Amino acid sequence: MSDPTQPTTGDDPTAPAGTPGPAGPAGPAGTSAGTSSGRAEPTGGRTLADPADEVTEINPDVDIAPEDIGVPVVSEGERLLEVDEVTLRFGGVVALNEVSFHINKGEILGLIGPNGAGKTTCFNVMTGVYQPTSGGVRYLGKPLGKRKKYQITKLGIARTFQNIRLFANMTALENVLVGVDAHHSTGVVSAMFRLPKHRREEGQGYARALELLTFMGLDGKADELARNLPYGDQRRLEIARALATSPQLLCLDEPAAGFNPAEKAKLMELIRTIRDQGYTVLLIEHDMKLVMGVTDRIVVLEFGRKIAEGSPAEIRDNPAVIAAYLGVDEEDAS
Amino acid sequence: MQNLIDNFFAYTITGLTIGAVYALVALGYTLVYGVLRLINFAHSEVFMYGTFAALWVVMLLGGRPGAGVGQVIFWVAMMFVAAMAMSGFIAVLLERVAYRPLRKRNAPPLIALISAIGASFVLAEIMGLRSRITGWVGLDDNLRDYVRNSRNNAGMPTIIAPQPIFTVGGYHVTNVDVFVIVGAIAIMVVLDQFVKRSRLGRGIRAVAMDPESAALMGVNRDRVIQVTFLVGGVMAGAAAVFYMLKIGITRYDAGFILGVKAFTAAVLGGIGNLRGALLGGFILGLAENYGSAVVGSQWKDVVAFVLLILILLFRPTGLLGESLGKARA
Amino acid sequence: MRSTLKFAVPLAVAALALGACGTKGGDTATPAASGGAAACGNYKIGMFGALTGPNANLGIYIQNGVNLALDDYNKKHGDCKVTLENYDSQGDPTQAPALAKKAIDDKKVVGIVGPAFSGESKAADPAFNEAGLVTITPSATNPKLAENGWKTFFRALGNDATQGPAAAKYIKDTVKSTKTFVIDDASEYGKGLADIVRQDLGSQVVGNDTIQQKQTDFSASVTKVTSSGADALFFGGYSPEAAPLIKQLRDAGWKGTFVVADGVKDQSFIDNAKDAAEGTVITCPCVPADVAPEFQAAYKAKYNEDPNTYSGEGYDSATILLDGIAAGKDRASMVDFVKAYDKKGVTKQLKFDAKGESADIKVFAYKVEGGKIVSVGEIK
Amino acid sequence: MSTTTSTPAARKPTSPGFRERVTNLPKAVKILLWVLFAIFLFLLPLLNIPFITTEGSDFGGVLFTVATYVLVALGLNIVVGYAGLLDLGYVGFYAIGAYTIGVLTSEHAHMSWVVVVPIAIVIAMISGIILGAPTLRVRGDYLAIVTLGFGEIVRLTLVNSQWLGGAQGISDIPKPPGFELFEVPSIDWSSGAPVVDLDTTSTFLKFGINDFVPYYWLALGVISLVLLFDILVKSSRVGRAWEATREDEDAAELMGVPTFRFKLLAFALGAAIGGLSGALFATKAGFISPDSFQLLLSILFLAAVVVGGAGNRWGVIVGAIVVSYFPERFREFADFRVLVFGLALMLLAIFRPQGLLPPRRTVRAKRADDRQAVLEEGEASV
Repeated sequence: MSDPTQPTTGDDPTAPAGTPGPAGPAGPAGTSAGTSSGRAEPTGGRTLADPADEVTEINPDVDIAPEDIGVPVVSEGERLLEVDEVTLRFGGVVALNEVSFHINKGEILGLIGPNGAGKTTCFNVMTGVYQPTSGGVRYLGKPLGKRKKYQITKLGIARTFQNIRLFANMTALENVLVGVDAHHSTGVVSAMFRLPKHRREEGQGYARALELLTFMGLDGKADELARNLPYGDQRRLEIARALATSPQLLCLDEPAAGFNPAEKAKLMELIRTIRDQGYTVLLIEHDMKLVMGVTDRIVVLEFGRKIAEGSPAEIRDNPAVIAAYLGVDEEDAS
Repeated sequence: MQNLIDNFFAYTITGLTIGAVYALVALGYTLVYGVLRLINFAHSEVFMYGTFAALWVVMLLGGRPGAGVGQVIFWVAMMFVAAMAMSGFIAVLLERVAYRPLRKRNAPPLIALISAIGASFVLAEIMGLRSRITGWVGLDDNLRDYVRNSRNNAGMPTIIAPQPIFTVGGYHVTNVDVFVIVGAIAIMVVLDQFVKRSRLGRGIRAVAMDPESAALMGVNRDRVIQVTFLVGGVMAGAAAVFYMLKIGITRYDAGFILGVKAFTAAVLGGIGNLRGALLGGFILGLAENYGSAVVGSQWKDVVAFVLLILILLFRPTGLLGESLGKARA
Repeated sequence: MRSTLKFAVPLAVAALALGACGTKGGDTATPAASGGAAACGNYKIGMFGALTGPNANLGIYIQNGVNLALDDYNKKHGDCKVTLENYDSQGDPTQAPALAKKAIDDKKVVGIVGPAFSGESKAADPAFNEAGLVTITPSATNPKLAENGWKTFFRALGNDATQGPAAAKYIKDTVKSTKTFVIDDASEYGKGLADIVRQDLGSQVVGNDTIQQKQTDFSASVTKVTSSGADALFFGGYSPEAAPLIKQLRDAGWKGTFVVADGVKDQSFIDNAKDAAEGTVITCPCVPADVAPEFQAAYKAKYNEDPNTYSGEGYDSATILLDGIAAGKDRASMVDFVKAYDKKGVTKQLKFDAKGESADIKVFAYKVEGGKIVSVGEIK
Repeated sequence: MSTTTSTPAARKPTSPGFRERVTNLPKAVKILLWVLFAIFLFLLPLLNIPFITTEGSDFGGVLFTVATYVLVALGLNIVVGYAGLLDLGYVGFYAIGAYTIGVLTSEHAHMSWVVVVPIAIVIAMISGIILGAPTLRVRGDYLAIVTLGFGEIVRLTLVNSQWLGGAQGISDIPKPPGFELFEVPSIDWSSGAPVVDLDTTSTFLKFGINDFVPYYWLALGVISLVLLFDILVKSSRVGRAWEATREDEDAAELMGVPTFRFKLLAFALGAAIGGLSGALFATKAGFISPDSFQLLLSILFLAAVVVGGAGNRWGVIVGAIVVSYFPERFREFADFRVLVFGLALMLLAIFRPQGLLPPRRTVRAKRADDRQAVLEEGEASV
């Protein structure tokens, strides 16, 4: 965000949860696609097209299973990641207060809560953007500690962003290639002399990236600049880019923001397919219907605290959740 | 080193005087950076035009050494009026010509910097070529003294003869020293209050904090930006007067290095932070003087830049932290 | 070697795809631009120095002198005039070599007045030397320039090595300073001169400092000078720094004698330092204007001001070259002509030693009195 | 900004432009065109084409200067255009390269030019790392001022260090070893039509004092090598990482790009190329002094990159030519050169902010298409 050449986007997704932007869909879903109200605007300031045109068929048959990146294999149901009593303070503001939960291998976990509850902040702690004031995150049983962001990505945690943060002036294919490159090591020398390593990695990388684009239904748009893509494609491209890093855990930050019901349905299908291909998914979402329909378990945050955890059915009936979330923000839950 | 210890107060007081000038110029950088997030590269020329305005008004009024107190006060007051008007005008002009068209096109900051560099060249060269430019319109004879030798120094008569007022640690503090340091601090206090209390000042802070929300709340961003440039320019004009009283000589390229130093001062104190600019200016002035005393004046600029790099390494947001909006000022 | 030409010519032609094209051989190096009288060579002399840009003042003073010499010559030789070709280096050594090449390629140019500064001299003089094109510099004073064995190098004034000792002598004998402070501006000229003065004054130097060019605030140097108790200050540098330096020193109450060299001998020093300049001693290996009243009158008539620094040297340098042209010399024979030259010029007896240095060097002392630079006689 | 790249809808209906027509030419024709262009560049200083050839200064010398600017712009483009790091002190590396040559071939040692040039590149690169390692962690805006400070520190150190020659600089830098293969004649236009002038020739490749054309040829060769390097590295993981970092540093980091390392790499490579250009400059000039490395030069270098179009290697080449050639071609403006230059910068920023030749993604997109086709073919055949 300090880069002078970076195009200015809306607000800063890494900002403390104390100052969130407006919520996702502002009105009844489906009436308008321009729900991002200038905040989660697609990169480049492109005007939104009619979302009905944008429903892209995905190709769930394409095999996009995570590549072997040398991460110890965890079997289904075991704990992949544990958030252990994480507290995060910004000056006087407590953004997260002793939050603990875990994610099992192979599940889809929902992380919900009203605005400013600390959901994105929680993501930021898990991906190394913030260091927790106290507590810690364990991944595959080992603490993440002070690992850098890119190291955590290499370990197998990938994410998307609440307000799309694609590399706007790069093509869709290149965006995904950057993700694939996470596990490559071609340097200047091998690039300069076109050494076998470069050729091997480039070849594999292109193949993998095209697979992912095909899976996401973006194969025809590989050479479009990211910022020229329709809004829905940009969201999908973000997911493709995250998948390209071959994560064990895929963290999706409001992937359905600004989608109409038809698109949301597609997205649910997509998330399930992704899980079926062997990924574990952590999903932040405002749309209760989406969350209830797709997740295996749900964790609810409010004011930086965890107030509930359980199956969708349990959460639906939890009085604390209803009071804190549904009661306040009923429209969003429609 | 021994020299520094022996003459510590002399180095300190003279360092503070030049530091006051840095501080006032630094304000312009800090204010503009606060609202626009860009380095107003041409601000140094805003300052330089102020020095010339101050010089010309003294020439016009026939300023000379050894005049009466009333006369001197009048001259100095006119210097302030002329320099502040000139610098303010140039700053607003700059915003209009070099920045506003870019803002309307949403150009990236790098382009704004290039435009500013271009504007800086144009402003400096117009001053450097003033004898030829005025030659075309045939004013050369009337203005000869004002434009002569335009690539060379232009000196001002000493209108306040430095007189020792009191002595600190062996150094005779002069009336000019006191006037510059106290004057600069007073102007800073006024500005601080302006930003804190006035409607326009609140607008500046609002835009600095969050341009979009400010726009939603009915703040006219263009107007605020214009006012910001104006205020920055006026401060540079004040700096120009102090500079002319202390140094007494200016030149068409006098702004450049001073501008770089002032920007350094702004970053030192925490860019976007008004009090930081004051602190940064004084610290830079002192550091340069102490450094010159120890390692020689030829390393003066090196001392300043090394200090800057060190500060950024260990305290990247400057001494007092950033942000016009959030900081106390 | 010639046979390889066949390879290049058709390609050049093809690339251009232009009509008529033939090869031109023979010995005429350049085409005759205009068919003048057979005897008249249509010769030019070059003026090499900063004519625009921040350092242009000095170059223009020299150019004024050169133009005056040309006027004199062309008045006498109306049927075969010599023209001036300007090579405006802006004082930048980076631009100098290409300009030198331009001058060398123009076979009509038989001699150069310049290069004006030492830096550009170092960059351009090797080329002039190789091409055998005479240069007479009216202003570059670095002693080392004459040490390179350049056959075409001539200097129409004394170098820093003659001026430095004179300045030191003046400080000792006339100013009668016992505690002298020496400041230089780290420039080739300023530091070179100041180092000689430091050496000659020896233990009498009570302090040293070096400033930067373009610096305006000298508070640290002022503190050093005042606290050292020096009764005289020698500054090796140019007027843009000398003016604010002495002004700030006087403002701080320093009462000693300010001694500078020819780099400050410039009316702008007085215009800018104003009263603070009074009493400043300036040494210069240049003859006072009153020694050559005719030149002074002619200069004033043409330019409406008194001759400035190095105007006289510019006039003299050009005159030597013009005398050579009058004597029928061309570029090749000009070197020997200049080497053997021995005539009285407006600044001194014009005669060069084996290295190309002026054989007759006099250093004069000047003083700022009543806002004017007045001569106080030769330093002997 | 978004006007620079054509949307798919806009791309299709337009008739093929010059660029498309060129890219669609048969490969053999393209190669032929390139060869002709290379020969043209090679002969340019000797063709003496009217109007293009500079009147006020030697054209060969001017072309050499233009070539150094092109080289510098290519290096700075890696830093500013690809990695998005604003460097206002690039002249520092240029100076370090030049002084390495000066110190090792003349001032303190008399090593061979062939050996010293690589040393100059390495030293410039190391200084880039030394400067970059602490400062690339600070925010981008600050980097500008830190690098500006660095440029000044280098220059002032040169002025004040006697070991490095001080203000006097270093003279008598030896000429590089050459060989004499053939002579190339020049063209004389004084009669109104081109005539081959057999007497004014330049020898390939003899480095003399009074003929700058061989130095221009040397620079031309170096430029093509650097261009090749640039093309190869840019179209690899390294280039993508730079661009990603420029576009969104945090997002890049979260996609597994060690952004700091890549920024440092860009800085080091940029510094190395800057050092190389400085080395060439010192070789041709034979004399260097701190005067040749003024801060203004950094600004001109940056202007070259931005004027041409940061991020597009062909664009920055055009920018470098504009910035270095026009002031020489229009010497008659003399005193007004800087003023006109400043005005041009402002107008350019306002009316063509992407630069003269903004980065074009369409060509790259086309290439990616081909690659995809090849891949699909490969799959089908298996």
